[in-house]
Amino acid sequence: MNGSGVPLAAFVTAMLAAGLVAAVPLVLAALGEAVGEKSGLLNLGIEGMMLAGAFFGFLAAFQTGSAVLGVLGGIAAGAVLGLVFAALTVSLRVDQVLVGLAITIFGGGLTAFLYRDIFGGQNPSLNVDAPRIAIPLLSRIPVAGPAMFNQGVLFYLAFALVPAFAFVLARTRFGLQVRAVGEYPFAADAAGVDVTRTRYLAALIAGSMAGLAGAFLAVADLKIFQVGMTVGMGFIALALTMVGGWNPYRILLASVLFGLLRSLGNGLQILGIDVRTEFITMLPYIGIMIALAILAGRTSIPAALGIPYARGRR
Amino acid sequence: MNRHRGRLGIIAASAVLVQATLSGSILAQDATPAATPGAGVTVEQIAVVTPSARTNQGWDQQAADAVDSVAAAAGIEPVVAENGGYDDITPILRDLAAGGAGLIICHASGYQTVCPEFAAESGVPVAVIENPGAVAPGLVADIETQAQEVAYLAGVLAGNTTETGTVGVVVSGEPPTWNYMTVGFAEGLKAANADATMLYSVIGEAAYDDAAGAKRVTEQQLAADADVIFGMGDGASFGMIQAIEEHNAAEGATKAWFIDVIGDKKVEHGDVLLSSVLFDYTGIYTQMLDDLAAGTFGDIYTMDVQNGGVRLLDLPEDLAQETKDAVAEAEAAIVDGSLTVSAISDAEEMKAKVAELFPE
Amino acid sequence: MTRGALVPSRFAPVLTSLAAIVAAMILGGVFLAMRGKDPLAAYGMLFSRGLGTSYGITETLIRMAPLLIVSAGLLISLRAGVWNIGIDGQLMVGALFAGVVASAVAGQIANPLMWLAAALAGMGGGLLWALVPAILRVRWGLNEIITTLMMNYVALNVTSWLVKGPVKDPNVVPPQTRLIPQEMRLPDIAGSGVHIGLLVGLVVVLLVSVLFRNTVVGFMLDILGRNRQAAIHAGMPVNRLTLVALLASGALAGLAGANDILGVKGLFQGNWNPGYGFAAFALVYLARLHSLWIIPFAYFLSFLAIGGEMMARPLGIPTYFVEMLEGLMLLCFAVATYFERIRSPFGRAEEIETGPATAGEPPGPLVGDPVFEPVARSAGGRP
Amino acid sequence: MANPHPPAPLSRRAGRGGNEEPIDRGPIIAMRDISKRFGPALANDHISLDLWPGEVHAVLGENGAGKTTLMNVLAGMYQPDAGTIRIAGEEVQIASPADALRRGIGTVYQHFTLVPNLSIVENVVLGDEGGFLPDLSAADAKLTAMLADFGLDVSPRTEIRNLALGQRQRVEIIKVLLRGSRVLVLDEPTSVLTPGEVTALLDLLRHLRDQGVAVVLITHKLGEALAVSDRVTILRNGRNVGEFGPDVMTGAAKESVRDRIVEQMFGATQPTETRHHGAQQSIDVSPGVAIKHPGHSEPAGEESRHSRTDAAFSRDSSFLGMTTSLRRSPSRAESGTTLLSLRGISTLGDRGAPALQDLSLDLHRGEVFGIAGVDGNGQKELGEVIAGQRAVSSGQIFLDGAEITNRGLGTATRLGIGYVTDDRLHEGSVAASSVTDNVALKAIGRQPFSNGFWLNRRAMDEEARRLIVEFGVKTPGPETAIGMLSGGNIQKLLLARELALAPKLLVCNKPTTGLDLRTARFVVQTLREQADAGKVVVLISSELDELMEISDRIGVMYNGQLVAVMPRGETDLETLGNLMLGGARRAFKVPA
Repeated sequence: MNGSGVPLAAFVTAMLAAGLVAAVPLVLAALGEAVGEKSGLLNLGIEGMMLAGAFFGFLAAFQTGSAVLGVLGGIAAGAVLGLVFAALTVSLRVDQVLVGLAITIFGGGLTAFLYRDIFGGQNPSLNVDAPRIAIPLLSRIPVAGPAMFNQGVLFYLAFALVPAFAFVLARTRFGLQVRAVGEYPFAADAAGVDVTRTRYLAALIAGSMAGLAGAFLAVADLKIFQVGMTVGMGFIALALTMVGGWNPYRILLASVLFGLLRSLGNGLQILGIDVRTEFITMLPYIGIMIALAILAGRTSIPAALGIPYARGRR
Repeated sequence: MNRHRGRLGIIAASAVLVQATLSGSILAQDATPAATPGAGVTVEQIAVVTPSARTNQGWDQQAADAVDSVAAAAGIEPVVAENGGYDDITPILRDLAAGGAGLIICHASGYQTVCPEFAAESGVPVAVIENPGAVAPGLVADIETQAQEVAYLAGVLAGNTTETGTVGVVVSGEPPTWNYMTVGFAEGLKAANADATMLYSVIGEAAYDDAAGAKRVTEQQLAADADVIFGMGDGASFGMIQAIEEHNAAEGATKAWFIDVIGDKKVEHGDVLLSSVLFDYTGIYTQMLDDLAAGTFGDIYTMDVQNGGVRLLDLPEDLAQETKDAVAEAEAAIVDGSLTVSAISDAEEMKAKVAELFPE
Repeated sequence: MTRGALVPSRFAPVLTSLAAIVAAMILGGVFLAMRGKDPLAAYGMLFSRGLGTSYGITETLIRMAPLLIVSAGLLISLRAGVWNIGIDGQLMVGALFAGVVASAVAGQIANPLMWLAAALAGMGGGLLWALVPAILRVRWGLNEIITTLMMNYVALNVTSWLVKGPVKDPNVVPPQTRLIPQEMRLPDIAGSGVHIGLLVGLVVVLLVSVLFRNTVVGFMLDILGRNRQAAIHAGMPVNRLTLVALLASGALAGLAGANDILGVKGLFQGNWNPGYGFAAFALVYLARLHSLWIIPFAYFLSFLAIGGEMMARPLGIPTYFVEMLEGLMLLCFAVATYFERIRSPFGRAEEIETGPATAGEPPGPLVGDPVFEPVARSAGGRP
Repeated sequence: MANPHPPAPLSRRAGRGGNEEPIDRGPIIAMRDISKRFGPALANDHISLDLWPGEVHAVLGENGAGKTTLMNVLAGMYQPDAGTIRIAGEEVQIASPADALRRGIGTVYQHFTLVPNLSIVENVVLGDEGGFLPDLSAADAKLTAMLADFGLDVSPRTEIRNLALGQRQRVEIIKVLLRGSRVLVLDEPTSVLTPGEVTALLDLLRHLRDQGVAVVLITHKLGEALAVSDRVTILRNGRNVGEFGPDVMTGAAKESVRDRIVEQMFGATQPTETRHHGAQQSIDVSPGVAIKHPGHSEPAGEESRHSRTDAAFSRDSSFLGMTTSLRRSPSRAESGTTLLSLRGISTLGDRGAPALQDLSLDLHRGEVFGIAGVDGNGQKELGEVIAGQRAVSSGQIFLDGAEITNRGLGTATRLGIGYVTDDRLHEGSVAASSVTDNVALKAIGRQPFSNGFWLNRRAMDEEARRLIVEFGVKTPGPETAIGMLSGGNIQKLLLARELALAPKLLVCNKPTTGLDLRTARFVVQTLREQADAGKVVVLISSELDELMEISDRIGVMYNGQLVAVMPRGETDLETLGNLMLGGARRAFKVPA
C-alpha cells in the first residue's frame, strides 16, 4: 500500500469528482423531498421511489435505446408513486410515515420482482450514450475544473436545479403556496390556496425527483440495474433534507459534504493511510446525527409537517 | 370489552401452541431416515443454496451454473435456491429436503454452521464452505478454495500488464475469500513487478451491491494512475467496470484493464476485461456425487490451480507473449509445489502482509 | 345515537386488516397473472407448503418468535407515539452481545443461566443502541425517525468491526463469534421442532398486553401517544416516558436478536441482518397497535415469508414477490383505514371535534411536531 | 320560524340618517334556508340571511348558536347540506374559500389566517390568481399606502410573526379588501383585542361601511353589535330567531333594542343578559326552556338522576337569587391565612418571549382570586405558574411557607394544586381515550387508581361513574371516548376530575368559555362553593361579570404584570376595563 507514486492533482480532482457525483442522486432526491416537506409531507417512501425510478428508467432506456427516454421513464415512475403517496396521505389523510414505509417496501419488492422476471438470469448493461460534456474554459481550471466541469448532463442538471428550486420556493407563487401550506394550511386555504392541489404537486415533485435520482444511478451513472441498488440513499436524502434545513443551498452543501466524506475516506485508503474501513464507512452517518444535533432548534421546521389537512367538508 | 380481548388473545396463543405441538408430531412421522455412512446413496436431485441472486455473474452464479451442468451431465435434477440471505436458512433446507434433494450445497461461508446441524438432524448430505471442522462422513463435506493461488496468477498478469506501474485492488467488503485473494494478488504482483505500486480500497462494509460506491472508488484509483484494477465485488463489480469503460473512453487516457473474480463477463465487457478468476465447482460437485454413490462422501474437497478448480479466464489473444509466459510459468510453479502462496483470511493480517510487500 | 353505534365490534379493526390482506392478495394475483404466472397455483402452493407440511408449520412457528418479540417492542414505541425505525440495528447489536456473552459462559454455568445471561446481554445491547437516539430526542429534541435510521447503518459497521476483530472466534476463518454448541441452545417445545423462543415471544406479547392494560406506565405511554400535550398537562414525565418507550423497544429488539442466536444460529456472523424491521412495522399496523392481535398476524406474516419462499422456487416466481405483497398489504391497509374512519361514528365525531378545530388553530410552537421535539416548550419554561 | 320582527322588505333599504337608497338595489348576499349538520348536531337549521352593501350587519348569538358555521358556509369552508346562496341575485355554489374570495366575499377568521413565517406582502398575494411569479413590488406599493391608512407603521416585508395581534387583524382585513372583497365577514374579531383596539376596529368598520362594503360582524357581545350595526340577526340553537333592520337599529332607543335582542337571544320569557357588559338585571332561565343541544340525546334514565347541575338550577331558579346570595357573603380574603405566595416571578411564554415580569402575589384560604386581562397579557402564564405547569425563570413560590419553586407538575399536584386548562380539547383531555381514562388521567399514579404500578381499573371505573352522575355528565357510558362528548360535558368532567383530587388550590382558566348558560352557572357556582369550603380558587376569565360575581379580590394583568389587585367591592367594570388597557394608553404594541 504505497501511495508515493500518485499524481496528486489528478488524484485530488478525482476525489472531488467522486464526492460530487456521489452527491448527485442525494441532491436530486433531497431537493424533491424539501419541496414535499415544505408543503407538509414527510415522505419516507423516497427509497422505494428511487428504486422505481432506477428500474423503470433502466427498462425504458433498455427497450428504446434512448437515455433521454430512460430518464423520463424513471421520472414518470417516481411521479406515479408520488401521486400514490399524495392520494393516500392528502386525500385519504392516512399517516404519512406508514404510507412512506409501505411505498419503500413495495418499491423494493416490485422492482426486484420485475427485474428478475423480465431479465431472468441476465445482467445487461445499457448501450446508451451519456457523454461527458466539458465546459469550455471552466473545465481547464486546475484540479477543480475537471471535477466540476467535465461531467454528464444530469450532473449539471442536479446542480442547476439547486438555485432553481431555491428560486421556486422563495420567489414564485407556487413556492409561496408550498410554504404557506406546510406552515399553516388553514390560512392558505382561507386565502384561496388549494391546499390539496398544492400538496399533490409537491408530492409529484418529490416523487419525480426521487425517480430522477434513481434514473441517474441506473441510466446515466452505472448503466445497469441491480436489486436494491440505491443502498439506502433515499433515507440518507431524507436525513440530508433536514440537515439542510429545507434550504436548497444548504441541502447541496450537506449532500456534497456527505459525498466528499466518503470519497475522502476512499482517498485516504488509496494513499495508504490505514484507517479502519468500518469507521470510514460509518463516519457520514454519524456526521448526519451530529449535524442534526448542532442544528436542532436553529432551523424552523414546517409547522404542519406530517399533519393531514381537513377543511371539515365531507 | 377489554376482558373479551384478553380472552381472544389467550385463545390465539393457545392455538399457536397447539399447532406447535401438532407440527412436532407430524414432523416425527415424516422425518427422513438418516443416511448410513459407508453405504452408497444414489442422488436424484442436487440442490444449492446461494445467499444472493444467481444472476450476479459472480459468486452465486458460479455455483448455480455448476450445479446445473453437473446435474445435466449426471441426468439428475438441479435445484437452485437463491437469495437465501444470511438469515436462518433452515426453512429452505427443510423444503429442499422435502423436495427430494439428495445433496445440498450450502454456498456461503455464513451457512457453515446451520447446514451441518441440519444434516445431522435430517440425514441429508450437505457441503459447506470453509469449515473443515464440520466434516462428517456421509453427511458433511467441506469445500476449501485455494483462491490465493489463482489470485497470485492474476497478480503476475497485472504486474506484467501495467504500464503506469500502479495497480489497484477494489473490494466490496473484507470477507475471508476476498482477503485470501488480495494477499495472493499482492504476492504475484510483487513477484512480477517489484517496483509496482498497489492501491487498496474497500467500498464499504458489506457493499456487495453498491455499484455506485464501487464506481466512485474505482474512479479514484484510476485517477491515482492505476491502469489494472483487480476487483472483488459481486454486483458492485459492474460499477468498477463502468468506471474503467468511461475512463478508457476519455480522450488521451491510458487504457485501463479490469481483472474480475468469480465470473465471466467477457461477452459484454470484453473490451476492458483482462481476465477473471474463475471458481469452477463442476469438478468437485461431480466428485461429491461420485463419493456419495461410493459411500465415501464426507471429506475436504479442495479447489486449487492444480485440479483446475480455480483458474484464470482465457487471456486475451493479443496479450504480449512474455506476459502469457510469465503467467504460465507461475502456474507451473504452483502446480509442481515449488511456489507456495500465503493463505491469509483475516483482514488485519492481510493488510499487514500487503504493507510488508509494498512498504512506503 | 345508539350505544351499539358508539362501541364498534371488537373485531371491526381487525376486519379492516383482513380486508386489506385479501385486497393485497387479489392485487398481487392480478399482478402475477399479468406477468403470465398462474396466481391460483401460486397461492395454492403457498398454502399447501406453508400450512400443509410439517416443516412449513414448524418453520413458520420458529420464525414467529423473533417477529413476536420485535413487534411487541415496536408496539410499545408506536403506542407511545415514538417512531423506532432502528429495530434492525438494535437487533444486530443485541444479537452480537448475546452471541459473545453466551459463548463466553456456555458450558461454565447451567444452560438456563447462560440463556438468561445472553438474553440480558441482548436486551442490554438493543437498549444501548436505542439509548443514543433516545438521548438525542429527549435532550436535543432530535427526531427519532432520522436518528434511529442512521443508527442502523452505524450498527452494521460497528458489529462488523467487532466480529472481525475483538470478539471473533479465532479458530475459524469467517468473521463470527464462537459457536454455542447445539445441545446448549434453547430446547424444543415438547419435541415439536420449535424451540422455546416461541414461548418467550408469546410471554413477551402477553406482558406487553398486561403493561398497557394493567399498569400505570402502560397507561401513561398510551396517553403520551394519543395526546402529548395532555400528557404534559397531566404532569406525566413525558421525557422519561419517551425514553422508556424507545429503550423498551430497543431492548426487546435486542432480545429478539438473542432469541435467534440462542434458538437457531448459535453464533453471530458479520453482516447478519435478518431485516425484521419492515415486517414488524407491517405486523404492528395490521394488528391495529393491539398487543394480542400481534399473535395471529405474526403467524400470518411468518407463514407468508416461509410459504412464499417455498412457493416461489418451483413456480419460477421471484422470491421478491412476498416483499412486494407486504408492501401492497400496507398500502391496502392505508386505504382500508380511510374507509373505516369515514364509516365509524367516532371518525365523524373526531372530524367535528378536532378536524376544523385543529385546522383552525394557529400553528403552535412546534407542538405535536413529528420531526423535532417541541424545543420551544422547554425554552418556554415548561417543566 | 317565529320571528316577531320580520326584516325590512328586501327590495328597499333604509339608509342611516334617513338617506334613502334607490329602491331597485337588492341584497348583495341572500342566504336561504341554509342547513348544515355535523354528525348528530344540527349546526344550522334553515337559516336565512340577507347582507346589504353599505351596512354593518351583526350576527348575534351565544357560543354554539351556529354563527361560525353559517359564516364558514358563506366563506366556502363548508358546503351546506341544504339551502341556496345568491350573490347579487344570482344563485351560486361557493365551492371553496378561493371561490368565495373570487366572488368578493372576504372572511377574517377568529383564528387568524396569516402564515406566520411569510411576510405581510406574501400573505397578501398568497392565493391571488396570477402568473408564475407574484409581483411583490407592485403589491408592496399598494400595501404601503393601505398599511398607512389602517394606522400600521410597518414595512410590507415584515414577517407576520413579528406583529402584535391587533396589527395582524388589520393585515387580515387589508388582505381580504385587496382581494376586492365587497363583503367583509369578521368572526368574533374583538376576542383578542384590547378595549382600545376594539374601539379602533369599530371605527374602521364604520369607515368601510361608508365606502359601501357589506360588513358582517359575528359576535356574542351585544355591546359591540349595538355600537356599530345597522342590522342585527340573532341565531339561537342553529336557528334564525330574529332580525332587526336599520329602521329599528337606528330609530328606536338603544335600551329598548337591547331588551328586545336579549329576549330573542335567550328565550320567550323575560331573560336578561348576565354574561355581557353592563348587566345588573335579573335573569330567569327555567330548566324547561334552556339549553338542550339539538340532536344530543340523553341516555335512558338520565332524567331520574339527580345531578349537581340540576340541583344548582332547582336551588337557584333565578340567577338573581344566586347572585344575591353570593354577593351577600362577606369577603374572606382578610380572614384566610396565606396558602401560596409568589415572589418576584418572571417567566417566558411559549414562544420564548417574556410573559411574566417580577410578579408577586399572595393567595389566601377561602378566597376566589379573579384575574382579568386582555388575552396575551400573561394571565394564562400566571395561572400555569401558580399551578406548577410552567417553570419560572426567576423568583420563588411558597406553599404554606415551604418553597416549591420549579418543583414540577407532579409535586404541585401532590401538594394539592389543581388546574383546569382553557384548552380542554388539546390539553385537558385525550379525545380518543375513554371518559374513565380521562377521569383518572391526573391521578393515575396514586390511590385509588393504582398502587403506583398496577392499575385498579375497577376503582377508575367506579370513580368515572360517580362523577358522571354527580356532575350530570351526558355520556353513553364511562367507556365512551371523551372526544364524543359535547364541550360542556367535557368541561364538567375536567372540573370534576380536579375537584375529586380535593385540591387546596384550584386554578381555572376560562372555565365557562363555550359553555351553555346552565353549565356555565354550574361551574361558577361550584368554584364559589370550593372557596367557601376554605380552598383557594384562582379564576382567570375574560368575562368581567363572572369575575365581579364570585371573586373576593380581582387582579388585573397587563403586559406581564399585575397592575392592580382590588377587593371586589372597591372596583367596578369601568375601572377594570381601564386597567386592562394599561392605564389610559391606547396600545397597539403588545409584545409579540
